[in-house]
Amino acid sequence: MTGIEHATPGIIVLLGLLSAVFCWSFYSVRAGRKFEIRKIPGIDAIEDAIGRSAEQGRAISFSTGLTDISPTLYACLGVLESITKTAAQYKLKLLVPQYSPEVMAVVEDTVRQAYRDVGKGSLFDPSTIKFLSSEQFAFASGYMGLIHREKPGAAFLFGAFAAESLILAEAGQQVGARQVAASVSPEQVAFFICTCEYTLIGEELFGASAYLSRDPVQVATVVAQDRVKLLFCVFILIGVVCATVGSWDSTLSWLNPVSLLFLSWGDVVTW
Amino acid sequence: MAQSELLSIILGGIGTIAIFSFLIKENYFYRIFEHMFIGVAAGIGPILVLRDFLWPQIVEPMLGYTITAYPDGTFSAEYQPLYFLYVFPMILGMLYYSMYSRKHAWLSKIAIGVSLGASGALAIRGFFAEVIPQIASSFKPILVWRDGGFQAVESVNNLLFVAILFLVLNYFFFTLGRTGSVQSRTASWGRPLLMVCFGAFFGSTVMARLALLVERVQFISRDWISAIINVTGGTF
Amino acid sequence: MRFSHRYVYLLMIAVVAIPIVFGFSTKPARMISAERMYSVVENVSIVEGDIALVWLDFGPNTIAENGAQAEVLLEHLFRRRIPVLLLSQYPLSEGLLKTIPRKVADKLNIEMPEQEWKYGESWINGGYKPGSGNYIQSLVASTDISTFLGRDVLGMPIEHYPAFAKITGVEKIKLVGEITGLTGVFDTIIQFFQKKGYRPTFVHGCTSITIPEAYIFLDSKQLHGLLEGIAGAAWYGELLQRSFPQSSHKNLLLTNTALGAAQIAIILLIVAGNVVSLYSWSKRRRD
Amino acid sequence: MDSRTALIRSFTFLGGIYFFFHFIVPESALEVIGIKDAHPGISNGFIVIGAMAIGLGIINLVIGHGSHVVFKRRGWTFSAVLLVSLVSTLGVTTAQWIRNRAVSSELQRIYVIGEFSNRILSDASDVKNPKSFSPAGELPKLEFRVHALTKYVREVLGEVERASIEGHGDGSQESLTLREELHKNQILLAADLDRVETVSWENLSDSNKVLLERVSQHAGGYATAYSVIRRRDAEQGLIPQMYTVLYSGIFENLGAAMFALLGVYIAAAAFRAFRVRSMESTLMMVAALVVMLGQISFGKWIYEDMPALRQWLLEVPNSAVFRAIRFGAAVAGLMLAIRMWFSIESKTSSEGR
Repeated sequence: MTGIEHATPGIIVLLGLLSAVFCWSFYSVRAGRKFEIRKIPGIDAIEDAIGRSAEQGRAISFSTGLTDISPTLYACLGVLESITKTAAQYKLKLLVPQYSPEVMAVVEDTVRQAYRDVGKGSLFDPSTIKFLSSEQFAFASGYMGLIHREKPGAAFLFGAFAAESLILAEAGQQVGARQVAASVSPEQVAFFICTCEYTLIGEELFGASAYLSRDPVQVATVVAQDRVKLLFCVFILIGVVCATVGSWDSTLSWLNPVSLLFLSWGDVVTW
Repeated sequence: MAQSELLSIILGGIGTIAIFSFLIKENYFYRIFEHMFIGVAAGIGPILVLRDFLWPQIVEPMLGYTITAYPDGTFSAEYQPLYFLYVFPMILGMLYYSMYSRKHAWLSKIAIGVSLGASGALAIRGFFAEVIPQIASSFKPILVWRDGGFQAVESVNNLLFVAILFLVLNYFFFTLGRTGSVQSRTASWGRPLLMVCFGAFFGSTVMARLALLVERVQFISRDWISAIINVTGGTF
Repeated sequence: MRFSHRYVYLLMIAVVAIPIVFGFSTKPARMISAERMYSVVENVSIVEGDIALVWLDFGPNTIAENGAQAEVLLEHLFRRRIPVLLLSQYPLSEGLLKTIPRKVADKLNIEMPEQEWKYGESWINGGYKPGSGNYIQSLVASTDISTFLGRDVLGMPIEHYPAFAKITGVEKIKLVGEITGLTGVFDTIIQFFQKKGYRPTFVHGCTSITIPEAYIFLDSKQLHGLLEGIAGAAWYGELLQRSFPQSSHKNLLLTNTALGAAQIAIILLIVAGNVVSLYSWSKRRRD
Repeated sequence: MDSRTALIRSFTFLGGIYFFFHFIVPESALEVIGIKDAHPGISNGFIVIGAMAIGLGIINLVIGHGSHVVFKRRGWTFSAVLLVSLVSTLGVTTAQWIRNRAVSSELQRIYVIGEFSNRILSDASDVKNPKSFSPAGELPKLEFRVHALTKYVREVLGEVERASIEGHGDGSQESLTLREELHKNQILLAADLDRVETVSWENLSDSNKVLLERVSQHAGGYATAYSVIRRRDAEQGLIPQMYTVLYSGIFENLGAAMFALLGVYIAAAAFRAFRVRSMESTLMMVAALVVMLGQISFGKWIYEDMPALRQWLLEVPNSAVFRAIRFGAAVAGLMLAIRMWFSIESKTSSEGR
């Protein structure tokens, strides 16, 4: 099955359904319905790490790794924002090493904004948002050096990472920083687990900022994504049943919910 | 061997040693090459963007450089004025630089906005492109009959696959079950499975990473040393 | 705690360096799939005008593993005097398409000065071919591959080289090799490099990370021979040495030894770590 | 919501609208309204916006490290190293690029021969809608075009003759075959020209067709051979050598060295983390050990079916978990994507102050 370039009628219907779920969750959150978010274990680790470096008066660092402009980045920004606010309260130096110039612009904007929101705009120092390199390993070497010179008390690694993940995490480990990582790349989570105090896995990264901020919109997003996943789970369940029936009686092997999604416009019209 | 290649090997070897010296502690030798690396990388990147994208794909068509003039005064094609529309994204992109002015910094948010919007919409397509095939291939029969016989092993594997899939998906529900509900009590079951997966990833990566270490050691102990000997004429 | 890590670093480097620097090499472990591959390459029947096609789809990141595999495969093909057409679907491998066959040829030329292996006769370099699946499909479909390929990286028309001038149809390609560390690349080859009444002999070199993928095809008999990482290449080299005693693969064996040693070192480290922590734990229990 | 916010949000929305419709609208419809062909161009337009940001990185580096150097702050020497290598790399890569462009524009003069003769053919055989464009509106007569062609080819051949007197290429086997090829095609081309000039070009007879085809064919062979020779020359000289040192010498080698650090770090990580501490760490350790032992001969001594076990572990549980993770992340991504596109924010992070 190759990648989907254009929506089939089935996909449009599905998209409509998903948007409906999305709107419903926003509506019900706006309407004041309370949803409790299951505690994400990593959250305490984040607050704890900041607290520690506040005691020791050490800087904290936050890196989005190789994340480019994408939903993942958007989720990371949520976390960065609340971390920045806490850091601003404690008057901690916040280092944000950068990989992509475009992302740097977005990040700088977010950080500046966060400082303003807590009325500490004057504390914001643009030079702490350091562009290192757009080359994977040049970035890694820069990060290693930076961490060893600044010796932050807490290091956060949130976003998309590749092979360099272990280099970054090991650097933090070497200077004894309390590290919390969150990655959407499962291949790298293993290395974070081995080197960080706590690692948020995959989707937890998206849940984290909602939990931290308790901001209704973010909560609504998490609610929506849970409902959508539930929808897909049911879908898979049906699919599995169909497949089993199909394997038992091969005359029924045409039973397959996904095939509906692949009906072309032509089929629909003739239908 | 050309002078440049020889020099490359010698420099590369010194650089490699500098990077490895970091393993003892962060030191000046490392710092020099770290900064050199970043400098060189930062110098190469933009030129590549310019050389491989901006110039051939945008500027040349815009200026009509892609059209060849023939000896008889005719041209390979007529100039396409629509290409001039590229001026607008260029201007939009330039807005990024307003972030350096206190007064007009907000303008950069327009450029950021467009990028966010575009990648948002693209991600919608990306979602279906990634997820639909995955769902389709998760439809595994948990009881497999093939060529008249019941396939016990395959059935067990498929059953495990589906079960694990659901258990782990369940782990990632955040707002579904109230505390004490079945969901919230079973949520944690996914975690051990995750750990197995990560362990496996770790194990299967080890060999590849080590291979790279071996490659470097060989580079130093063969190419580099012989290059040094080549230069010093073996007199040291 | 942190100090002990330096020892770990040092240990690893030592474990890797000692075999390479002092030239200790152990006999490689027997790899069945590599053995299968050796025999298919040995027995693939070649008549005048037949060729082998080898894709080198790897860059600097996996050269440590794939490079060695490419070398042993090419050496075997060269020794059998099978003309090799080299292609790539991966832009970063353009440089390697030049250097690797040249290296192998030089080795053989030194080994047997009376014969010659040279560009245009033993191999040609078709260069980087974008468009993976689609490209392969049209390649397989074309009735005159030499013209379909057009020119080699030097800009020479393929017809210029007698050994490759008469590749009328894909049937002339008796063996297809794919050396890559990229996921999904070999799938495309298996998928598209066949047509009615034609399936070439497929051999594949994969990195330790992509072994699982390759196994699927090995079980389904779609793949006839496999080199698993360095270990596979090392055993292949061993087999070459058996039939061609003068052929030496010292480096390969050293690399393989270093890798194996390093891997065992890691396992021992894990064990040691646990022993230490268990000991201290029980000590704490006692006092 | 002030006007600036409104502006930013509308731009954000507009940024997404195109790609959304490109996804929603069926391909056939796109073809009708002509978007299908324009799509690559349009998406390039979006890439341009991001590409314009490349300067930001350099500015950030120059400001940061420049101030270090100017005010002689701690570690300013390293900043100096960075700036020097940055500037020199920029210089060399640019010079290299300009140099290559010069070569290709020189070669363009030769490529035109084949292209032009093909064009004459296609235009003449399809007079209704010719591909070429003439500012005069009407395309010149066939006779005139062919004459222009022959005149031009003779010029070019002369130039190359003069150029290649400074013996191109190294004495290597490749360059010899190349020069042979060049010479062969030169002779053939010259012969074609003579024949072209003898026949009449009132109209395009089949024999004329064949003639022009041969011209283009030989011109093609000639051009490629010459281009390879010229490119090989272009690889000599100081600039390309400096480029090699910067790129292969520093950039590639330092990258490889960084990558190789993983080889030792991975050992340290395993040593530190794989302890029988909790069930989780134990499970992780066991899985890792099984996979590791499954891929080295040593493993078979411990347990005969270790490779098979490894295989099963990777194929069944691992791929299921992997899929579940990616799946969850993808759904979350989708929801955020919608939010991004409509800039749905409770507090106004997209507000322009």
